[in-house]
Amino acid sequence: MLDKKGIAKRIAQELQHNWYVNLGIGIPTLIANYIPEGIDVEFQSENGILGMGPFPFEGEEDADMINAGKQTITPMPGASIFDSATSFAMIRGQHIQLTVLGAMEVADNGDIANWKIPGKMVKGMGGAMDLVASADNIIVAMMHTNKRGKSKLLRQCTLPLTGVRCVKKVVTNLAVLDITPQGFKLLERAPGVSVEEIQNATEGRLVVEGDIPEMQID
Amino acid sequence: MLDKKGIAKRIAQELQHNWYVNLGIGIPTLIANYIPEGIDVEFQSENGILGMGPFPFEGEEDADMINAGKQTITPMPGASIFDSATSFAMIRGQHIQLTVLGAMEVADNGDIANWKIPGKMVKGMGGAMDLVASADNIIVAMMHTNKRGKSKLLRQCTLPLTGVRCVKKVVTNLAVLDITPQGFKLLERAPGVSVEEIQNATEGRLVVEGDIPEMQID
Amino acid sequence: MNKLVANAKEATKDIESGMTLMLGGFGLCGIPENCIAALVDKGINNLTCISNNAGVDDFGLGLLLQKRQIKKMISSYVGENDEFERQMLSGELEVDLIPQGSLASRCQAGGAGIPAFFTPAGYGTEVAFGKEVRYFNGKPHILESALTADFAIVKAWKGDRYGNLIFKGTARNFNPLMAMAGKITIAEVEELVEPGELDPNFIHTPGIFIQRIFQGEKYEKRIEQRTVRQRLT
Amino acid sequence: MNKLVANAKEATKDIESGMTLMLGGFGLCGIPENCIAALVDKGINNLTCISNNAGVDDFGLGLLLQKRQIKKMISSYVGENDEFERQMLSGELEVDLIPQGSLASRCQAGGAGIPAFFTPAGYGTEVAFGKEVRYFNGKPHILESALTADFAIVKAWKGDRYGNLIFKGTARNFNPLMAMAGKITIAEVEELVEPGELDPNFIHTPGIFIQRIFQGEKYEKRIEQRTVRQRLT
Repeated sequence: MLDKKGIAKRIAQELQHNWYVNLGIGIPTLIANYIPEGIDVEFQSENGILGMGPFPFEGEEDADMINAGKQTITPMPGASIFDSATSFAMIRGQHIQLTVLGAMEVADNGDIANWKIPGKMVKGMGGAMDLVASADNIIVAMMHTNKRGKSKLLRQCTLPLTGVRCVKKVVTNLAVLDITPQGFKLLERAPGVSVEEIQNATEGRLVVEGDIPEMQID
Repeated sequence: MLDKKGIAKRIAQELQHNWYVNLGIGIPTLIANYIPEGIDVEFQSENGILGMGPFPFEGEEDADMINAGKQTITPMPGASIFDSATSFAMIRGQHIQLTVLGAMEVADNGDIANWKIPGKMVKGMGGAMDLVASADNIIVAMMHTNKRGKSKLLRQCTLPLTGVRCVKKVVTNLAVLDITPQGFKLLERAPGVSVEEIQNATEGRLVVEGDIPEMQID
Repeated sequence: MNKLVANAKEATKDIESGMTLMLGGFGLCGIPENCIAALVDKGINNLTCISNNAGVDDFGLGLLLQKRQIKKMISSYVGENDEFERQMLSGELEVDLIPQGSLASRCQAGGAGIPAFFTPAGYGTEVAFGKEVRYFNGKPHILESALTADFAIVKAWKGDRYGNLIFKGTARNFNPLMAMAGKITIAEVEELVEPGELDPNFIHTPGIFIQRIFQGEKYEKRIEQRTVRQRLT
Repeated sequence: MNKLVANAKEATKDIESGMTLMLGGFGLCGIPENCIAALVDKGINNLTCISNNAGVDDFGLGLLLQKRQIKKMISSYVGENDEFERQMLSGELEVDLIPQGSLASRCQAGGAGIPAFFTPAGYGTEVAFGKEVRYFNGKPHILESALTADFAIVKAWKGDRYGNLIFKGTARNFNPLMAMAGKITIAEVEELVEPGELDPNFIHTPGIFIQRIFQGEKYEKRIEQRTVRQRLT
């Protein structure tokens, strides 16, 4: 079974050279720490920066240089800054090659719910709806089950949707799965996790074909 | 009767302090030479500059600094440069207080035709359709009749339209006229021009109420 | 073209209760601190505020929320604010949540004379309720309308009295978009410069969009999430 | 993020007959001279060219027109070109004339994933034929669709190998908009600089929109209307 770092490491393996990438808050943010050698990617933050770099050294924080999580950051050499409409032009116009975000629920048709729990305080969708409606390549990074042990990979989402039929791949603490017309297709098992455990933790349709390899993570 | 300079001088009297103004090619361009004292205006050129100044001194022409007529110009202190979408955001979003352009025909309901003569080479509308569809305050600067002596102030335009019900005022070599629901309302006569001459040269409905003063032009 | 006013008080003098305001900023980054303080002092209320976020409890729009001056928020994300949560859950505060990109584009459209446009964002979600759906290239889109405001209030780094503005870093965010969409737009700047000092080629907001400008008295520029890394020693 | 190619020939190597191209520039100002020359050399034809203007007889897109390489022009203004006139009147050349602001916004929309928007420009004219009309605030608007291209070709002043660009003066015009709307966008620049040399705060076109970049061999930068004033002596 993977921890959050492990999920981030596994998704980092999906990165391809010269990709522009938008990472959501939470697990996705960790991916920036595990970029494979020889792979050159640039991170976009939807408040308006491309070429987002690491956190500043202590004492060098700049209130005018933050990411979409409102964290102080630094720009990389070659970075560019722009207004929020241009930022979402990049997103909506499909100039970003990969979007990774968290979710509360994913359905086996690619629907995603990650912004609202009825009856609870609603913080808002931020840029998530624009991101999921636009991106060609969306990976969801999340735990396979919620805190009460209930599957987050469902036949149908129960929470208000963020987007429909948009998720392409899900990486959880248990598995890597593609969204296919037949449902979640199991591609890889987390180290030490059996197919049966994944089946038990998946409420949506699960396609298991042949031998399912174990993820290769250092 | 006014010459082209005179028309420009008369329209210059319409300028108000702190207005942003877009001047079309031809007579309108001349208006910049007659800005009344104490009146501060800024000229926009739709290819992408605000704060357009005079032509450069000989030898100082810059191929990268032109107006919408493709003429070499200079920027005034405080000028700004932007892309063509931002330029038309200014126009469409009604941030420009006055648009002056030429016309082939104006109808007494405010319709204007100034871009196309069927059967002849069509050069295109450029920014004219955006300008007339958007501006709240459009003045047409033109001769009252065409080269064959035919009125250009009509009951209905005969040429393909550039915009509908948009012109607010017409200044010609003979008269100043407002567009009203009743047609062209005669406001002023050019020096030495009689009401009758204006009536004879106007095919569209012409409203003449009371004494019509002569324009005051130096 | 002199748009200079003395201070935030003069700039906001005719903002009245019940009006719709746009306020630039993302989180606490690039918010018009001085104008917000002036609005708190004025004590007007029933405001509709269009702003990506709603500040924190004791800063930014949170200051207006504390004094119940806001009737309705139009935002994309409103976490980080307990008073906001209380007012929202109790029904005192109306909240209209909009996808962030749609919010940005709707402000830009409002300033650009584009009354409506199609976007894929929000299709199939509650954001699409009551909105026209149309397919383009086989993909569903919803029709979103432009946003405008009685006053837009933005904060820039430098500006001149013509209203030309430049922003610093990611404090740009919604500011240039909202600057276009106000019937009257107020710009507060950290540093007022002479016309001609800003290079015409690198002005972020041309002065035509600005009606009033002043240099803010002081800027706290509070950091919401101070994240740092360790120096290797 | 190295998008550097050797020259115009390499940058345009996979542009084929029958493709749709966007070309930046207004008149002869800010046009991609080196790429146009390369397209003439390639001898491909049946091109659809989206460009505000069509050059003059012996420069700019006029060079492609002379060799009958263009099947269709999508422009707002096409005067100043006798060969263009001849081909258009003889029916050899298709011409789609679009209001200049709609052309700019349609390119921007194409790059921004906005498939269609309403604009007042052209309502009641032949530009509106066949287009949906809708009233907003009592004013009629027509629905215009986004434009995209197989290749967009733009010309900038300075750029780095990441594709970040800055433009000089009014040579900016359509270039940043078309840069967003190409499936592949080629940028030719007067001066190639190292990443980091351009201030992130003042980049006109972020590199994400650019797929190939090179420094042009030479620039004639011809002036179409040389207008000057006399020095007072």
